[in-house]
Amino acid sequence: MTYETTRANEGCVLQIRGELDAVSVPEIRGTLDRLAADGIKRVIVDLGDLRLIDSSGVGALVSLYKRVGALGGRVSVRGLRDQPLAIFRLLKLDRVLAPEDAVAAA
Amino acid sequence: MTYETTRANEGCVLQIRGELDAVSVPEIRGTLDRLAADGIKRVIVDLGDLRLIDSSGVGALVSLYKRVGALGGRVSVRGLRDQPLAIFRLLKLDRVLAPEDAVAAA
Amino acid sequence: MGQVIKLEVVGELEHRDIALRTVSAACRLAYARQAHIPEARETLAYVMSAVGEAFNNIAVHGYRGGPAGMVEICIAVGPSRLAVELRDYGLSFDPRSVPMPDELPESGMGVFIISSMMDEVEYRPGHPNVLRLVKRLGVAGGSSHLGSGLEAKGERTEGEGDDLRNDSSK
Amino acid sequence: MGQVIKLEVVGELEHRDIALRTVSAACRLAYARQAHIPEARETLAYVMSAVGEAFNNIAVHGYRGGPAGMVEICIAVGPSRLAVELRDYGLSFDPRSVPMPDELPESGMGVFIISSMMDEVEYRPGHPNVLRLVKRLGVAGGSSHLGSGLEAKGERTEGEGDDLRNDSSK
Ligand SMILES: Nc1ncnc2c1ncn2[C@@H]1O[C@H](COP(=O)(O)OP(=O)(O)O)[C@@H](O)[C@H]1O
Ligand SMILES: Nc1ncnc2c1ncn2[C@@H]1O[C@H](COP(=O)(O)OP(=O)(O)O)[C@@H](O)[C@H]1O
Repeated sequence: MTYETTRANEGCVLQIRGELDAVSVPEIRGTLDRLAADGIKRVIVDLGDLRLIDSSGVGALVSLYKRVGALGGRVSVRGLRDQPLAIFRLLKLDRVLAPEDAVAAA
Repeated sequence: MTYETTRANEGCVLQIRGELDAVSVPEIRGTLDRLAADGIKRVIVDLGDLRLIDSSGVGALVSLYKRVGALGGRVSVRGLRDQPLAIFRLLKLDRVLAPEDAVAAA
Repeated sequence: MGQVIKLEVVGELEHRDIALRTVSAACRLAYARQAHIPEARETLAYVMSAVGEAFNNIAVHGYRGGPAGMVEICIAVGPSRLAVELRDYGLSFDPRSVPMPDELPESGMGVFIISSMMDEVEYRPGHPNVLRLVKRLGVAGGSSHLGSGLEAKGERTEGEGDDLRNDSSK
Repeated sequence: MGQVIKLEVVGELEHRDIALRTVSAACRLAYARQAHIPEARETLAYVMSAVGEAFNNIAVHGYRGGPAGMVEICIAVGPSRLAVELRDYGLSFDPRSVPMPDELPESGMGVFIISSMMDEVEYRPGHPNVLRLVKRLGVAGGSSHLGSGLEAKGERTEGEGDDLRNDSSK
Protein backbone atom coordinates (compact mmCIF):
# COMPACT_ATOMS: atom_id res chain seq x y z
CA MET A 1 0.00 0.00 0.00
CA THR A 2 1.19 3.48 -0.83
CA TYR A 3 -0.69 6.70 -0.33
CA GLU A 4 -0.40 10.37 -1.09
CA THR A 5 -2.34 13.44 0.01
CA THR A 6 -2.71 16.59 -2.08
CA ARG A 7 -4.18 19.68 -0.46
CA ALA A 8 -5.83 22.50 -2.38
CA ASN A 9 -7.82 25.33 -0.81
CA GLU A 10 -10.14 23.80 1.77
CA GLY A 11 -10.05 20.30 0.32
CA CYS A 12 -7.79 17.31 0.11
CA VAL A 13 -7.36 14.37 -2.24
CA LEU A 14 -6.12 11.17 -0.62
CA GLN A 15 -4.95 8.61 -3.16
CA ILE A 16 -4.50 5.05 -1.85
CA ARG A 17 -2.86 2.43 -4.06
CA GLY A 18 -2.32 -1.32 -3.73
CA GLU A 19 -3.90 -3.08 -0.75
CA LEU A 20 -5.75 -1.49 2.13
CA ASP A 21 -6.12 -4.34 4.59
CA ALA A 22 -5.51 -5.45 8.15
CA VAL A 23 -1.77 -5.33 7.47
CA SER A 24 -1.61 -1.87 5.91
CA VAL A 25 -4.36 0.05 7.75
CA PRO A 26 -2.05 0.74 10.71
CA GLU A 27 0.41 2.44 8.31
CA ILE A 28 -2.18 4.96 7.12
CA ARG A 29 -4.01 5.41 10.42
CA GLY A 30 -1.99 8.47 11.50
CA THR A 31 -2.76 10.27 8.24
CA LEU A 32 -6.48 9.46 8.54
CA ASP A 33 -6.53 10.69 12.14
CA ARG A 34 -4.91 13.97 11.13
CA LEU A 35 -7.40 14.49 8.28
CA ALA A 36 -10.26 13.70 10.64
CA ALA A 37 -9.05 16.12 13.30
CA ASP A 38 -8.34 18.97 10.90
CA GLY A 39 -11.88 20.21 10.37
CA ILE A 40 -11.21 19.87 6.64
CA LYS A 41 -14.25 20.63 4.46
CA ARG A 42 -13.84 18.22 1.56
CA VAL A 43 -11.92 14.95 1.37
CA ILE A 44 -11.82 12.95 -1.86
CA VAL A 45 -10.47 9.43 -1.46
CA ASP A 46 -9.23 8.18 -4.83
CA LEU A 47 -9.30 4.37 -4.98
CA GLY A 48 -8.72 4.06 -8.73
CA ASP A 49 -5.47 2.19 -8.15
CA LEU A 50 -6.62 0.18 -5.15
CA ARG A 51 -6.29 -3.52 -5.93
CA LEU A 52 -7.72 -5.01 -2.76
CA ILE A 53 -9.57 -3.88 0.33
CA ASP A 54 -10.80 -5.84 3.34
CA SER A 55 -13.19 -5.07 6.17
CA SER A 56 -10.42 -3.31 8.14
CA GLY A 57 -9.83 -0.98 5.20
CA VAL A 58 -13.55 -0.32 4.78
CA GLY A 59 -13.84 0.32 8.51
CA ALA A 60 -11.03 2.87 8.43
CA LEU A 61 -12.68 4.76 5.55
CA VAL A 62 -16.13 4.69 7.19
CA SER A 63 -14.57 6.01 10.38
CA LEU A 64 -12.97 8.85 8.40
CA TYR A 65 -16.34 9.58 6.77
CA LYS A 66 -18.08 9.82 10.13
CA ARG A 67 -15.42 11.92 11.83
CA VAL A 68 -15.04 14.42 8.99
CA GLY A 69 -18.86 14.62 8.78
CA ALA A 70 -19.12 15.30 12.51
CA LEU A 71 -16.99 18.41 12.02
CA GLY A 72 -19.15 19.61 9.12
CA GLY A 73 -17.03 18.29 6.26
CA ARG A 74 -17.67 15.66 3.60
CA VAL A 75 -15.75 12.57 2.44
CA SER A 76 -16.38 10.91 -0.88
CA VAL A 77 -14.73 7.98 -2.59
CA ARG A 78 -14.02 7.86 -6.29
CA GLY A 79 -12.58 5.38 -8.78
CA LEU A 80 -13.97 2.22 -7.13
CA ARG A 81 -13.50 -0.86 -9.29
CA ASP A 82 -13.01 -4.62 -9.18
CA GLN A 83 -12.74 -6.14 -5.71
CA PRO A 84 -13.10 -2.87 -3.77
CA LEU A 85 -16.23 -2.04 -5.80
CA ALA A 86 -17.68 -5.49 -5.05
CA ILE A 87 -17.19 -4.97 -1.30
CA PHE A 88 -18.62 -1.44 -1.30
CA ARG A 89 -21.67 -2.62 -3.26
CA LEU A 90 -22.27 -5.57 -0.99
CA LEU A 91 -22.25 -3.30 2.07
CA LYS A 92 -24.29 -0.65 0.19
CA LEU A 93 -21.56 1.81 1.01
CA ASP A 94 -21.14 2.89 -2.62
CA ARG A 95 -24.37 4.90 -2.36
CA VAL A 96 -23.19 6.66 0.78
CA LEU A 97 -19.48 7.12 0.21
CA ALA A 98 -19.39 7.24 -3.59
CA PRO A 99 -22.69 8.91 -4.57
CA GLU A 100 -21.19 10.61 -7.63
CA ASP A 101 -19.80 7.33 -8.96
CA ALA A 102 -23.05 5.53 -8.10
CA VAL A 103 -25.09 8.04 -10.09
CA ALA A 104 -22.67 7.87 -13.00
CA ALA A 105 -23.00 4.08 -13.10
CA ALA A 106 -26.81 4.09 -12.91
CA MET B 1 1.64 -13.66 -21.84
CA THR B 2 0.35 -11.42 -24.59
CA TYR B 3 2.19 -10.41 -27.74
CA GLU B 4 1.80 -8.12 -30.71
CA THR B 5 3.70 -7.71 -33.97
CA THR B 6 3.97 -4.43 -35.87
CA ARG B 7 5.42 -4.51 -39.37
CA ALA B 8 6.99 -1.51 -41.06
CA ASN B 9 8.95 -1.62 -44.32
CA GLU B 10 11.31 -4.59 -44.12
CA GLY B 11 11.28 -4.80 -40.35
CA CYS B 12 9.07 -6.00 -37.56
CA VAL B 13 8.66 -5.18 -33.87
CA LEU B 14 7.51 -8.06 -31.68
CA GLN B 15 6.36 -6.93 -28.26
CA ILE B 16 6.01 -9.67 -25.62
CA ARG B 17 4.38 -8.88 -22.28
CA GLY B 18 3.94 -10.82 -19.06
CA GLU B 19 5.58 -14.23 -18.79
CA LEU B 20 7.46 -16.08 -21.50
CA ASP B 21 7.92 -19.53 -20.02
CA ALA B 22 7.39 -23.23 -20.57
CA VAL B 23 3.63 -22.66 -20.32
CA SER B 24 3.37 -19.75 -22.75
CA VAL B 25 6.11 -20.49 -25.32
CA PRO B 26 3.82 -22.90 -27.21
CA GLU B 27 1.31 -20.07 -27.67
CA ILE B 28 3.82 -17.82 -29.43
CA ARG B 29 5.71 -20.54 -31.32
CA GLY B 30 3.60 -20.22 -34.52
CA THR B 31 4.31 -16.50 -34.71
CA LEU B 32 8.05 -17.03 -34.15
CA ASP B 33 8.12 -19.72 -36.84
CA ARG B 34 6.42 -17.41 -39.32
CA LEU B 35 8.85 -14.56 -38.58
CA ALA B 36 11.78 -16.96 -38.93
CA ALA B 37 10.56 -18.32 -42.27
CA ASP B 38 9.73 -14.92 -43.76
CA GLY B 39 13.24 -13.83 -44.69
CA ILE B 40 12.55 -10.65 -42.76
CA LYS B 41 15.53 -8.29 -42.49
CA ARG B 42 15.12 -6.74 -39.06
CA VAL B 43 13.27 -8.05 -36.02
CA ILE B 44 13.14 -6.04 -32.81
CA VAL B 45 11.88 -7.96 -29.80
CA ASP B 46 10.63 -5.52 -27.19
CA LEU B 47 10.76 -7.05 -23.70
CA GLY B 48 10.15 -3.83 -21.77
CA ASP B 49 6.93 -5.25 -20.31
CA LEU B 50 8.18 -8.79 -19.81
CA ARG B 51 7.90 -9.71 -16.14
CA LEU B 52 9.41 -13.18 -16.21
CA ILE B 53 11.30 -15.44 -18.62
CA ASP B 54 12.61 -18.96 -18.19
CA SER B 55 15.03 -21.12 -20.16
CA SER B 56 12.25 -22.18 -22.56
CA GLY B 57 11.57 -18.53 -23.37
CA VAL B 58 15.26 -17.77 -23.81
CA GLY B 59 15.61 -20.86 -26.03
CA ALA B 60 12.73 -19.71 -28.25
CA LEU B 61 14.30 -16.26 -28.71
CA VAL B 62 17.77 -17.69 -29.40
CA SER B 63 16.24 -20.00 -31.97
CA LEU B 64 14.55 -17.02 -33.64
CA TYR B 65 17.88 -15.17 -33.61
CA LYS B 66 19.66 -18.03 -35.33
CA ARG B 67 17.00 -18.69 -37.93
CA VAL B 68 16.51 -15.06 -38.93
CA GLY B 69 20.32 -14.69 -39.07
CA ALA B 70 20.62 -17.74 -41.33
CA LEU B 71 18.42 -15.98 -43.88
CA GLY B 72 20.51 -12.80 -43.71
CA GLY B 73 18.38 -10.85 -41.23
CA ARG B 74 19.02 -9.63 -37.70
CA VAL B 75 17.16 -9.97 -34.41
CA SER B 76 17.76 -7.71 -31.46
CA VAL B 77 16.15 -7.50 -28.06
CA ARG B 78 15.40 -4.23 -26.31
CA GLY B 79 13.98 -3.11 -22.98
CA LEU B 80 15.44 -5.96 -20.88
CA ARG B 81 15.00 -5.37 -17.16
CA ASP B 82 14.62 -7.14 -13.81
CA GLN B 83 14.43 -10.92 -13.96
CA PRO B 84 14.75 -11.22 -17.76
CA LEU B 85 17.84 -8.97 -17.65
CA ALA B 86 19.36 -11.13 -14.91
CA ILE B 87 18.91 -14.28 -17.01
CA PHE B 88 20.28 -12.69 -20.21
CA ARG B 89 23.32 -11.39 -18.33
CA LEU B 90 24.02 -14.71 -16.68
CA LEU B 91 24.01 -16.46 -20.05
CA LYS B 92 25.96 -13.57 -21.64
CA LEU B 93 23.18 -13.28 -24.18
CA ASP B 94 22.68 -9.57 -23.54
CA ARG B 95 25.89 -8.84 -25.50
CA VAL B 96 24.70 -10.90 -28.46
CA LEU B 97 20.96 -10.28 -28.57
CA ALA B 98 20.82 -6.81 -27.01
CA PRO B 99 24.07 -5.12 -28.10
CA GLU B 100 22.48 -1.65 -28.27
CA ASP B 101 21.13 -1.93 -24.72
CA ALA B 102 24.41 -3.42 -23.51
CA VAL B 103 26.37 -0.48 -24.90
CA ALA B 104 23.90 1.99 -23.46
CA ALA B 105 24.30 0.43 -20.01
CA ALA B 106 28.11 0.36 -20.15
CA MET C 1 -13.04 -32.42 -8.02
CA GLY C 2 -9.89 -32.04 -10.07
CA GLN C 3 -6.60 -30.97 -8.62
CA VAL C 4 -5.84 -29.94 -5.10
CA ILE C 5 -3.40 -27.27 -4.01
CA LYS C 6 -2.33 -27.16 -0.38
CA LEU C 7 -0.74 -24.29 1.48
CA GLU C 8 0.40 -24.11 5.10
CA VAL C 9 1.34 -20.81 6.69
CA VAL C 10 1.47 -19.41 10.19
CA GLY C 11 -1.81 -17.74 11.14
CA GLU C 12 -0.38 -14.24 11.45
CA LEU C 13 -1.51 -11.21 9.47
CA GLU C 14 1.86 -10.87 7.79
CA HIS C 15 1.15 -14.17 5.99
CA ARG C 16 -2.17 -12.94 4.64
CA ASP C 17 -0.58 -11.80 1.40
CA ILE C 18 1.01 -15.20 0.72
CA ALA C 19 -2.30 -16.95 1.32
CA LEU C 20 -4.23 -14.60 -0.94
CA ARG C 21 -1.69 -14.70 -3.76
CA THR C 22 -1.72 -18.48 -3.77
CA VAL C 23 -5.50 -18.58 -3.84
CA SER C 24 -5.57 -15.94 -6.55
CA ALA C 25 -3.17 -17.91 -8.76
CA ALA C 26 -5.28 -21.04 -8.22
CA CYS C 27 -8.41 -19.13 -9.14
CA ARG C 28 -6.78 -17.90 -12.35
CA LEU C 29 -5.78 -21.48 -13.12
CA ALA C 30 -9.43 -22.50 -12.82
CA TYR C 31 -10.37 -19.96 -15.43
CA ALA C 32 -7.43 -20.59 -17.73
CA ARG C 33 -9.20 -23.86 -18.45
CA GLN C 34 -12.34 -22.03 -19.50
CA ALA C 35 -11.05 -18.70 -20.63
CA HIS C 36 -14.26 -17.90 -22.49
CA ILE C 37 -16.09 -17.28 -19.24
CA PRO C 38 -16.41 -13.53 -18.66
CA GLU C 39 -17.04 -13.83 -14.93
CA ALA C 40 -13.41 -14.58 -14.07
CA ARG C 41 -12.76 -11.10 -12.64
CA GLU C 42 -15.90 -11.09 -10.54
CA THR C 43 -15.27 -14.57 -9.20
CA LEU C 44 -11.71 -13.63 -8.32
CA ALA C 45 -12.99 -10.55 -6.47
CA TYR C 46 -15.49 -12.61 -4.46
CA VAL C 47 -13.09 -15.39 -3.58
CA MET C 48 -10.30 -12.98 -2.58
CA SER C 49 -12.73 -11.03 -0.40
CA ALA C 50 -14.03 -14.10 1.42
CA VAL C 51 -10.69 -15.85 1.90
CA GLY C 52 -9.09 -12.59 3.06
CA GLU C 53 -11.73 -12.09 5.77
CA ALA C 54 -11.49 -15.71 6.83
CA PHE C 55 -7.72 -15.48 7.16
CA ASN C 56 -7.94 -12.21 9.10
CA ASN C 57 -10.42 -13.73 11.53
CA ILE C 58 -8.21 -16.75 12.22
CA ALA C 59 -5.19 -14.51 12.82
CA VAL C 60 -7.05 -11.90 14.88
CA HIS C 61 -9.71 -13.93 16.72
CA GLY C 62 -8.85 -17.63 16.40
CA TYR C 63 -5.27 -17.23 17.59
CA ARG C 64 -5.87 -14.29 19.94
CA GLY C 65 -4.13 -14.42 23.27
CA GLY C 66 -1.56 -17.03 22.34
CA PRO C 67 1.15 -17.80 19.85
CA ALA C 68 -0.33 -18.22 16.38
CA GLY C 69 -0.69 -21.76 15.07
CA MET C 70 -0.84 -22.86 11.48
CA VAL C 71 -3.49 -22.20 8.87
CA GLU C 72 -3.89 -24.96 6.29
CA ILE C 73 -5.54 -23.93 3.08
CA CYS C 74 -6.74 -26.55 0.58
CA ILE C 75 -7.86 -25.31 -2.79
CA ALA C 76 -9.69 -27.72 -5.07
CA VAL C 77 -10.00 -26.52 -8.63
CA GLY C 78 -12.73 -28.35 -10.48
CA PRO C 79 -14.26 -27.71 -13.88
CA SER C 80 -17.34 -26.03 -12.41
CA ARG C 81 -16.40 -25.05 -8.87
CA LEU C 82 -13.60 -23.76 -6.74
CA ALA C 83 -13.53 -24.98 -3.12
CA VAL C 84 -11.29 -23.41 -0.52
CA GLU C 85 -10.99 -25.01 2.91
CA LEU C 86 -9.26 -23.22 5.78
CA ARG C 87 -8.25 -25.19 8.87
CA ASP C 88 -6.97 -23.66 12.08
CA TYR C 89 -6.16 -24.91 15.57
CA GLY C 90 -7.33 -21.85 17.46
CA LEU C 91 -10.48 -20.83 19.29
CA SER C 92 -13.79 -21.81 17.77
CA PHE C 93 -16.82 -19.57 17.43
CA ASP C 94 -20.48 -19.74 16.51
CA PRO C 95 -21.07 -17.96 13.20
CA ARG C 96 -24.83 -17.97 13.79
CA SER C 97 -24.37 -15.67 16.75
CA VAL C 98 -22.66 -12.99 14.66
CA PRO C 99 -25.06 -10.09 14.03
CA MET C 100 -25.47 -8.37 10.66
CA PRO C 101 -23.23 -5.34 10.11
CA ASP C 102 -24.43 -1.82 10.91
CA GLU C 103 -25.42 0.56 8.19
CA LEU C 104 -22.14 2.44 8.51
CA PRO C 105 -19.93 -0.33 9.86
CA GLU C 106 -16.44 0.15 11.22
CA SER C 107 -16.10 -3.55 12.06
CA GLY C 108 -18.20 -6.70 12.23
CA MET C 109 -18.32 -7.14 8.45
CA GLY C 110 -16.12 -10.20 8.00
CA VAL C 111 -18.57 -13.05 8.48
CA PHE C 112 -21.19 -11.23 6.43
CA ILE C 113 -18.74 -10.72 3.57
CA ILE C 114 -17.76 -14.39 3.64
CA SER C 115 -21.38 -15.60 3.57
CA SER C 116 -22.44 -13.21 0.87
CA MET C 117 -19.55 -13.64 -1.50
CA MET C 118 -19.52 -17.44 -1.65
CA ASP C 119 -22.12 -19.92 -2.92
CA GLU C 120 -21.65 -22.40 -0.08
CA VAL C 121 -20.19 -21.78 3.35
CA GLU C 122 -19.83 -24.37 6.07
CA TYR C 123 -18.08 -24.08 9.45
CA ARG C 124 -17.17 -27.07 11.61
CA PRO C 125 -15.69 -26.08 14.98
CA GLY C 126 -13.14 -28.55 16.30
CA HIS C 127 -9.45 -29.26 16.27
CA PRO C 128 -8.93 -28.14 13.62
CA ASN C 129 -11.77 -25.73 12.95
CA VAL C 130 -12.74 -26.16 9.30
CA LEU C 131 -14.24 -23.41 7.18
CA ARG C 132 -15.29 -24.63 3.75
CA LEU C 133 -16.00 -22.07 1.03
CA VAL C 134 -17.33 -22.98 -2.39
CA LYS C 135 -17.72 -20.80 -5.44
CA ARG C 136 -19.41 -22.07 -8.58
CA LEU C 137 -17.58 -21.09 -11.73
CA GLY C 138 -19.24 -19.82 -14.84
CA VAL C 139 -22.85 -19.23 -15.69
CA ALA C 140 -24.32 -22.69 -15.40
CA GLY C 141 -25.24 -24.15 -12.03
CA GLY C 142 -27.42 -21.41 -10.65
CA SER C 143 -24.85 -18.67 -10.03
CA SER C 144 -27.39 -16.21 -11.35
CA HIS C 145 -25.79 -13.35 -9.46
CA LEU C 146 -22.73 -13.62 -11.68
CA GLY C 147 -22.64 -12.04 -15.05
CA SER C 148 -24.40 -8.86 -14.09
CA GLY C 149 -21.40 -6.71 -13.41
CA LEU C 150 -20.08 -6.72 -9.91
CA GLU C 151 -23.32 -7.06 -7.98
CA ALA C 152 -22.81 -9.49 -5.14
CA LYS C 153 -25.42 -12.03 -4.27
CA GLY C 154 -25.90 -10.79 -0.76
CA GLU C 155 -28.22 -8.00 0.16
CA ARG C 156 -27.98 -6.87 3.73
CA THR C 157 -31.70 -7.28 4.23
CA GLU C 158 -31.73 -10.96 3.32
CA GLY C 159 -29.72 -12.33 6.23
CA GLU C 160 -27.18 -14.52 4.44
CA GLY C 161 -25.48 -14.89 7.79
CA ASP C 162 -27.51 -18.10 7.94
CA ASP C 163 -25.43 -19.57 5.13
CA LEU C 164 -22.75 -20.17 7.72
CA ARG C 165 -24.21 -23.37 9.06
CA ASN C 166 -22.73 -24.37 12.36
CA ASP C 167 -22.53 -28.10 11.83
CA SER C 168 -20.69 -29.62 14.73
CA SER C 169 -20.84 -33.18 13.44
CA LYS C 170 -17.42 -34.13 12.23
CA MET D 1 15.31 -20.34 10.61
CA GLY D 2 12.11 -18.42 11.25
CA GLN D 3 8.80 -19.30 9.70
CA VAL D 4 8.06 -22.04 7.25
CA ILE D 5 5.57 -21.89 4.40
CA LYS D 6 4.56 -25.13 2.73
CA LEU D 7 2.92 -25.58 -0.64
CA GLU D 8 1.84 -28.77 -2.38
CA VAL D 9 0.85 -28.79 -6.03
CA VAL D 10 0.73 -31.33 -8.82
CA GLY D 11 4.00 -31.36 -10.78
CA GLU D 12 2.51 -30.14 -14.05
CA LEU D 13 3.55 -27.03 -15.91
CA GLU D 14 0.14 -25.44 -15.44
CA HIS D 15 0.88 -25.25 -11.69
CA ARG D 16 4.16 -23.43 -12.25
CA ASP D 17 2.50 -20.04 -11.84
CA ILE D 18 0.97 -20.95 -8.46
CA ALA D 19 4.33 -22.19 -7.20
CA LEU D 20 6.17 -19.08 -8.36
CA ARG D 21 3.61 -16.65 -6.99
CA THR D 22 3.71 -18.29 -3.59
CA VAL D 23 7.50 -18.20 -3.52
CA SER D 24 7.47 -14.61 -4.71
CA ALA D 25 5.08 -13.53 -1.94
CA ALA D 26 7.26 -15.33 0.61
CA CYS D 27 10.34 -13.61 -0.75
CA ARG D 28 8.65 -10.23 -0.43
CA LEU D 29 7.72 -11.11 3.15
CA ALA D 30 11.39 -11.77 3.89
CA TYR D 31 12.26 -8.28 2.74
CA ALA D 32 9.30 -6.56 4.37
CA ARG D 33 11.13 -7.31 7.60
CA GLN D 34 14.22 -5.50 6.39
CA ALA D 35 12.86 -3.04 3.91
CA HIS D 36 16.05 -0.96 3.96
CA ILE D 37 17.90 -3.58 1.94
CA PRO D 38 18.15 -2.45 -1.67
CA GLU D 39 18.82 -5.91 -3.08
CA ALA D 40 15.21 -7.07 -2.75
CA ARG D 41 14.49 -6.86 -6.48
CA GLU D 42 17.66 -8.69 -7.46
CA THR D 43 17.11 -11.43 -4.91
CA LEU D 44 13.55 -11.87 -6.08
CA ALA D 45 14.79 -12.16 -9.69
CA TYR D 46 17.36 -14.81 -8.75
CA VAL D 47 15.03 -16.87 -6.59
CA MET D 48 12.19 -16.76 -9.16
CA SER D 49 14.61 -17.82 -11.90
CA ALA D 50 16.00 -20.77 -9.96
CA VAL D 51 12.70 -22.05 -8.55
CA GLY D 52 11.06 -21.69 -11.96
CA GLU D 53 13.72 -23.86 -13.64
CA ALA D 54 13.57 -26.41 -10.84
CA PHE D 55 9.80 -26.67 -11.14
CA ASN D 56 9.98 -26.98 -14.94
CA ASN D 57 12.51 -29.78 -14.66
CA ILE D 58 10.40 -31.77 -12.23
CA ALA D 59 7.33 -31.41 -14.46
CA VAL D 60 9.16 -32.06 -17.74
CA HIS D 61 11.89 -34.55 -16.73
CA GLY D 62 11.11 -35.90 -13.26
CA TYR D 63 7.54 -36.87 -14.10
CA ARG D 64 8.11 -37.69 -17.77
CA GLY D 65 6.41 -40.78 -19.10
CA GLY D 66 3.91 -41.15 -16.30
CA PRO D 67 1.18 -39.28 -14.49
CA ALA D 68 2.61 -36.32 -12.61
CA GLY D 69 3.01 -36.70 -8.87
CA MET D 70 3.14 -33.94 -6.30
CA VAL D 71 5.74 -31.25 -5.79
CA GLU D 72 6.16 -30.12 -2.20
CA ILE D 73 7.74 -26.75 -1.73
CA CYS D 74 8.96 -25.62 1.69
CA ILE D 75 10.00 -22.02 2.05
CA ALA D 76 11.86 -21.00 5.19
CA VAL D 77 12.08 -17.26 5.67
CA GLY D 78 14.83 -16.34 8.09
CA PRO D 79 16.31 -12.99 8.99
CA SER D 80 19.37 -13.51 6.80
CA ARG D 81 18.46 -16.27 4.36
CA LEU D 82 15.65 -17.68 2.31
CA ALA D 83 15.68 -21.46 1.83
CA VAL D 84 13.42 -23.17 -0.70
CA GLU D 85 13.22 -26.96 -0.75
CA LEU D 86 11.49 -28.78 -3.60
CA ARG D 87 10.56 -32.45 -3.16
CA ASP D 88 9.29 -34.69 -5.94
CA TYR D 89 8.56 -38.40 -6.31
CA GLY D 90 9.68 -38.74 -9.92
CA LEU D 91 12.84 -39.86 -11.68
CA SER D 92 16.16 -38.85 -10.17
CA PHE D 93 19.14 -37.50 -12.07
CA ASP D 94 22.78 -36.67 -11.57
CA PRO D 95 23.28 -32.91 -11.73
CA ARG D 96 27.07 -33.37 -12.02
CA SER D 97 26.58 -35.03 -15.38
CA VAL D 98 24.78 -32.01 -16.85
CA PRO D 99 27.11 -30.13 -19.22
CA MET D 100 27.46 -26.34 -19.31
CA PRO D 101 25.13 -24.57 -21.75
CA ASP D 102 26.26 -23.70 -25.29
CA GLU D 103 27.17 -20.20 -26.24
CA LEU D 104 23.86 -19.73 -28.03
CA PRO D 105 21.72 -22.20 -26.11
CA GLU D 106 18.25 -23.29 -27.09
CA SER D 107 17.99 -25.67 -24.13
CA GLY D 108 20.16 -27.17 -21.41
CA MET D 109 20.24 -23.96 -19.35
CA GLY D 110 18.10 -24.94 -16.37
CA VAL D 111 20.61 -26.58 -14.05
CA PHE D 112 23.18 -23.88 -14.82
CA ILE D 113 20.67 -21.13 -13.99
CA ILE D 114 19.77 -22.83 -10.71
CA SER D 115 23.42 -23.24 -9.64
CA SER D 116 24.40 -19.73 -10.62
CA MET D 117 21.47 -17.84 -9.17
CA MET D 118 21.52 -19.37 -5.68
CA ASP D 119 24.15 -19.25 -2.93
CA GLU D 120 23.77 -22.91 -1.93
CA VAL D 121 22.35 -25.75 -3.97
CA GLU D 122 22.07 -29.34 -2.82
CA TYR D 123 20.37 -32.27 -4.55
CA ARG D 124 19.56 -35.54 -2.79
CA PRO D 125 18.11 -38.17 -5.12
CA GLY D 126 15.63 -40.49 -3.46
CA HIS D 127 11.96 -40.86 -2.74
CA PRO D 128 11.39 -37.99 -2.60
CA ASN D 129 14.16 -36.28 -4.51
CA VAL D 130 15.08 -33.17 -2.55
CA LEU D 131 16.48 -30.02 -4.11
CA ARG D 132 17.51 -27.46 -1.52
CA LEU D 133 18.13 -23.88 -2.65
CA VAL D 134 19.44 -21.17 -0.34
CA LYS D 135 19.73 -17.46 -0.99
CA ARG D 136 21.41 -15.17 1.51
CA LEU D 137 19.53 -11.94 2.04
CA GLY D 138 21.13 -8.57 2.23
CA VAL D 139 24.72 -7.50 2.05
CA ALA D 140 26.25 -9.24 5.02
CA GLY D 141 27.19 -12.91 4.93
CA GLY D 142 29.34 -13.00 1.84
CA SER D 143 26.77 -12.37 -0.89
CA SER D 144 29.29 -10.16 -2.59
CA HIS D 145 27.60 -10.58 -5.94
CA LEU D 146 24.58 -8.73 -4.63
CA GLY D 147 24.50 -5.01 -4.55
CA SER D 148 26.20 -4.54 -7.89
CA GLY D 149 23.15 -4.26 -10.07
CA LEU D 150 21.85 -7.41 -11.62
CA GLU D 151 25.07 -9.28 -12.20
CA ALA D 152 24.62 -12.88 -11.25
CA LYS D 153 27.28 -14.74 -9.37
CA GLY D 154 27.81 -17.30 -12.09
CA GLU D 155 30.07 -16.82 -15.04
CA ARG D 156 29.81 -19.48 -17.68
CA THR D 157 33.53 -20.07 -17.58
CA GLU D 158 33.63 -20.93 -13.89
CA GLY D 159 31.67 -24.17 -13.92
CA GLU D 160 29.19 -23.55 -11.14
CA GLY D 161 27.51 -26.75 -12.21
CA ASP D 162 29.60 -28.25 -9.43
CA ASP D 163 27.57 -26.37 -6.84
CA LEU D 164 24.91 -28.98 -7.37
CA ARG D 165 26.41 -31.57 -5.10
CA ASN D 166 25.01 -35.00 -5.63
CA ASP D 167 24.84 -36.15 -2.04
CA SER D 168 23.01 -39.45 -1.86
CA SER D 169 23.25 -39.83 1.90
CA LYS D 170 19.87 -39.13 3.40
N1 LIG E 1 -11.98 -17.67 12.98
C1 LIG E 1 -12.56 -17.19 14.10
N2 LIG E 1 -12.21 -17.67 15.30
C2 LIG E 1 -12.76 -17.21 16.42
N3 LIG E 1 -13.72 -16.24 16.45
C3 LIG E 1 -14.12 -15.70 15.28
C4 LIG E 1 -13.55 -16.15 14.05
N4 LIG E 1 -14.16 -15.46 13.05
C5 LIG E 1 -15.02 -14.63 13.64
N5 LIG E 1 -15.03 -14.76 14.98
C6 LIG E 1 -15.90 -14.02 15.94
O1 LIG E 1 -16.98 -13.45 15.20
C7 LIG E 1 -17.00 -12.02 15.36
C8 LIG E 1 -17.44 -11.34 14.06
O2 LIG E 1 -16.45 -11.47 13.08
P1 LIG E 1 -16.44 -10.52 11.81
O3 LIG E 1 -17.81 -10.51 11.20
O4 LIG E 1 -15.34 -10.97 10.91
O5 LIG E 1 -16.14 -9.06 12.33
P2 LIG E 1 -14.91 -8.52 13.20
O6 LIG E 1 -13.75 -9.42 12.92
O7 LIG E 1 -14.70 -7.12 12.70
O8 LIG E 1 -15.34 -8.56 14.63
C9 LIG E 1 -15.61 -11.66 15.80
O9 LIG E 1 -15.57 -10.46 16.55
C10 LIG E 1 -15.19 -12.87 16.62
O10 LIG E 1 -15.70 -12.78 17.93
N1 LIG F 1 14.18 -32.78 -11.79
C1 LIG F 1 14.77 -33.56 -12.73
N2 LIG F 1 14.44 -34.86 -12.82
C2 LIG F 1 15.01 -35.65 -13.74
N3 LIG F 1 15.93 -35.22 -14.62
C3 LIG F 1 16.31 -33.95 -14.60
C4 LIG F 1 15.75 -33.05 -13.66
N4 LIG F 1 16.32 -31.83 -13.85
C5 LIG F 1 17.19 -31.97 -14.86
N5 LIG F 1 17.19 -33.23 -15.33
C6 LIG F 1 18.07 -33.75 -16.42
O1 LIG F 1 19.13 -32.81 -16.62
C7 LIG F 1 19.12 -32.33 -17.96
C8 LIG F 1 19.53 -30.87 -18.03
O2 LIG F 1 18.53 -30.06 -17.45
P1 LIG F 1 18.48 -28.51 -17.76
O3 LIG F 1 19.83 -27.94 -17.51
O4 LIG F 1 17.39 -27.94 -16.95
O5 LIG F 1 18.16 -28.35 -19.31
P2 LIG F 1 16.91 -28.91 -20.15
O6 LIG F 1 15.78 -29.09 -19.21
O7 LIG F 1 16.67 -27.85 -21.18
O8 LIG F 1 17.38 -30.22 -20.75
C9 LIG F 1 17.72 -32.60 -18.48
O9 LIG F 1 17.70 -32.75 -19.88
C10 LIG F 1 17.35 -33.88 -17.74
O10 LIG F 1 17.86 -34.99 -18.42
